[in-house]
Amino acid sequence: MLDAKGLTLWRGYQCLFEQLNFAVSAGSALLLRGANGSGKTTLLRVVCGLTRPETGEVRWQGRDLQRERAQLGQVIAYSGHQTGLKSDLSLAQNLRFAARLCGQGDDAWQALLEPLGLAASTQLDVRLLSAGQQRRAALVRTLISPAPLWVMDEPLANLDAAGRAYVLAAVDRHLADGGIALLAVHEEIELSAPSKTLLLGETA
Amino acid sequence: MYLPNWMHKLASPPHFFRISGWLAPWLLWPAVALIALGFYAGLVLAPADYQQGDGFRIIYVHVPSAYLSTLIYGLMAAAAAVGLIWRMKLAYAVAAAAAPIGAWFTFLALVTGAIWGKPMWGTFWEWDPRLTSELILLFLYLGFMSLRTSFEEPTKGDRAAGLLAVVGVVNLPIIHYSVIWWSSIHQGPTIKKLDAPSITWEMAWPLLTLILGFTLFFAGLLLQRVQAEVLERERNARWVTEIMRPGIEGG
Amino acid sequence: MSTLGLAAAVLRRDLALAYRRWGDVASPVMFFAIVSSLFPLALSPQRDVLQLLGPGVLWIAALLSMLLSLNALFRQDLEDGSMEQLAIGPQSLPAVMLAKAAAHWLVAGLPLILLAPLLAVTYHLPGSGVTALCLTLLLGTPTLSLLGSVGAALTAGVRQSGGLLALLVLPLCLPVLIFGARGTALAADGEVISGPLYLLAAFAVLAASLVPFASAAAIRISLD
Amino acid sequence: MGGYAPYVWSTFGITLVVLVINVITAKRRLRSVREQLKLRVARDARRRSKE
Repeated sequence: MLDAKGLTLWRGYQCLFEQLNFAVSAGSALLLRGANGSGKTTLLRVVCGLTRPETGEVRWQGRDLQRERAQLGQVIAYSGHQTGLKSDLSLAQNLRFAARLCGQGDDAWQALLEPLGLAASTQLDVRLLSAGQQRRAALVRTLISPAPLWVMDEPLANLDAAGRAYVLAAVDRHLADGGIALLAVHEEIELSAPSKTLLLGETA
Repeated sequence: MYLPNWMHKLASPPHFFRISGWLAPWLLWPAVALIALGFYAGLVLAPADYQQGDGFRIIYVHVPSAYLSTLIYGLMAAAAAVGLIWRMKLAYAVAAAAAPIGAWFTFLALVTGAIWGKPMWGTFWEWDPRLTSELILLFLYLGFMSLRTSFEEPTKGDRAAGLLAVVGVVNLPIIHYSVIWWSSIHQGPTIKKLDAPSITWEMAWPLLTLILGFTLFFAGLLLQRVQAEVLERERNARWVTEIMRPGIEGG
Repeated sequence: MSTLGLAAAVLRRDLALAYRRWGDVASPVMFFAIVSSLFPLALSPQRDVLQLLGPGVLWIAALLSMLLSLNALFRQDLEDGSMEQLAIGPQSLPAVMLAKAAAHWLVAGLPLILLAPLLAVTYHLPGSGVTALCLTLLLGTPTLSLLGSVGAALTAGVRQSGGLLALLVLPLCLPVLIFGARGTALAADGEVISGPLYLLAAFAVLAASLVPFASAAAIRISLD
Repeated sequence: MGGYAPYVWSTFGITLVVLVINVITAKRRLRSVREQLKLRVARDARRRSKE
């Protein structure tokens, strides 16, 4: 169960959100909608503990996510605008490092290469992959992570139809297993699991 | 982290803003009086030193500014630490306000120390351990101020510069004793250290007056600058828009 | 994942990165060589002048060449988002910072120590001076990497921060420079320098145990 | 004052100058922040009244 209380954050003179509260129960998703610059990405980063809100806190199972980060263990799998992959290293090296980071073996990511169409480019440097391939490679890190909370910033960006379908299916599977997803999206997406929408920007 | 109640009350920006508003003049005017008295006593009443003659009078401005330069850096680092631990915006405002004043007093200590060196050592700049430490302290101040202003988001600048101040204050004693060791291995037998000569009471009380005067001056100045920093950091807060509404000469 | 395992993984990844971008490894060493050869040209080729200036010049050149490579330490990690992933996880960020500083030392510090004897010869330093130079560099450069990692973490998000990084880091590195350079000079004059060496070792231990926490806090600020 | 007059007077002079500079910059800083905020609040009020 993820819940946030009284989140307030200003950027310069613009108030991104004030006394924002929300709660997401296990097995459901929260979709963040709003124009560009309305604070969607910032709110995701606040949930991940990267950005510090002026007031309020984010709680996981009732415990402060920021303060008890070490004790709570692997809670969040974040996929932001950046891929988080080293462009000078090969895809295999990057994914091996990511797997070891969340305590998984090599077989975890190798099994996903085929369905995501990355099998041929494992030895290529990430720098040489296309934007779509890099996006799918970043997705592998989220898929292999045991973290129950997925935080994804526009997960469907520059993916082809097959890619989108795969992502939505993966999110559905994750929610079906009792996980939680926090997605910042632009397009209309339909998930089989229950999902709420939080509109940012106008509520400021 | 539990905070005593009075600290919470004092730490609320609007409350502190009002207090510093009326307290600053009550610090500045006595400071000016004390400094005037100290200058007069130091220049006229205090007897000349048997060794350095009247040259020693420079300690009346050099010692207070050198003392303040270190005190202010310590206060700045403490305020930054409070800001980092309790995330108190007011503490960052105090650190940001203290830095320029501290830098000015360090500069003053350097200049007066150098001018004092002319009659003593024959050259304006002598790599005396104390003057060298002051010079390094000036770099630490400049580092703090330039780092703080190199971020667009003021809160980020505060936290980054605050961390630097805390790291700096831990390093300060190490730097100071390294400089003393460094100058001691060049020790010729006839070193003329920048020591205040053995000081009698007639010489001492003007110095103490000036130290108190300078400290009150700093305190009053700090409160004024903190007001500006608090306003800037609380610009979105309701109490700021209240007192800034046209027609209200508040605050 | 154990903290030690994490630090080892980050260190291995950074060394693989450094190996992949060989140019970045070479630049501090080349800078060290070039700057050290400027002084004889600018000052004088006489043996006694060079012997007097040698320790100080070589130490300053080493310090500046390490500073050179600090600028890019975290910039790439911030831009490609890999530091974000490390900051979000439950693992201890100070361990990651210690690994990053160790990687920087291996890439930018160790090569200088290997090159130092060669340059010391061009300054006609006696045997005792050369060994002292290598010893002080060996004990001093880790502290430079650690203190530098705090500066690099603080200025990672700032555009063109070269000058700013120097202003922040150099005052903190002065004790290391003082004991390193003066220690080498004293040894070149035949004196015993166990004192400065112990102090340099003490600085290294103090830095290794405290500084990673400061640079972890610094990188969290830059990530904000 | 013996031969030290120029040194002593110059140090006291510089000290006074620095103290005065500090007072002026502090006051000017506060005034400029206050004015900026007043402008801002006035502009917000005008914009809000137009909506």
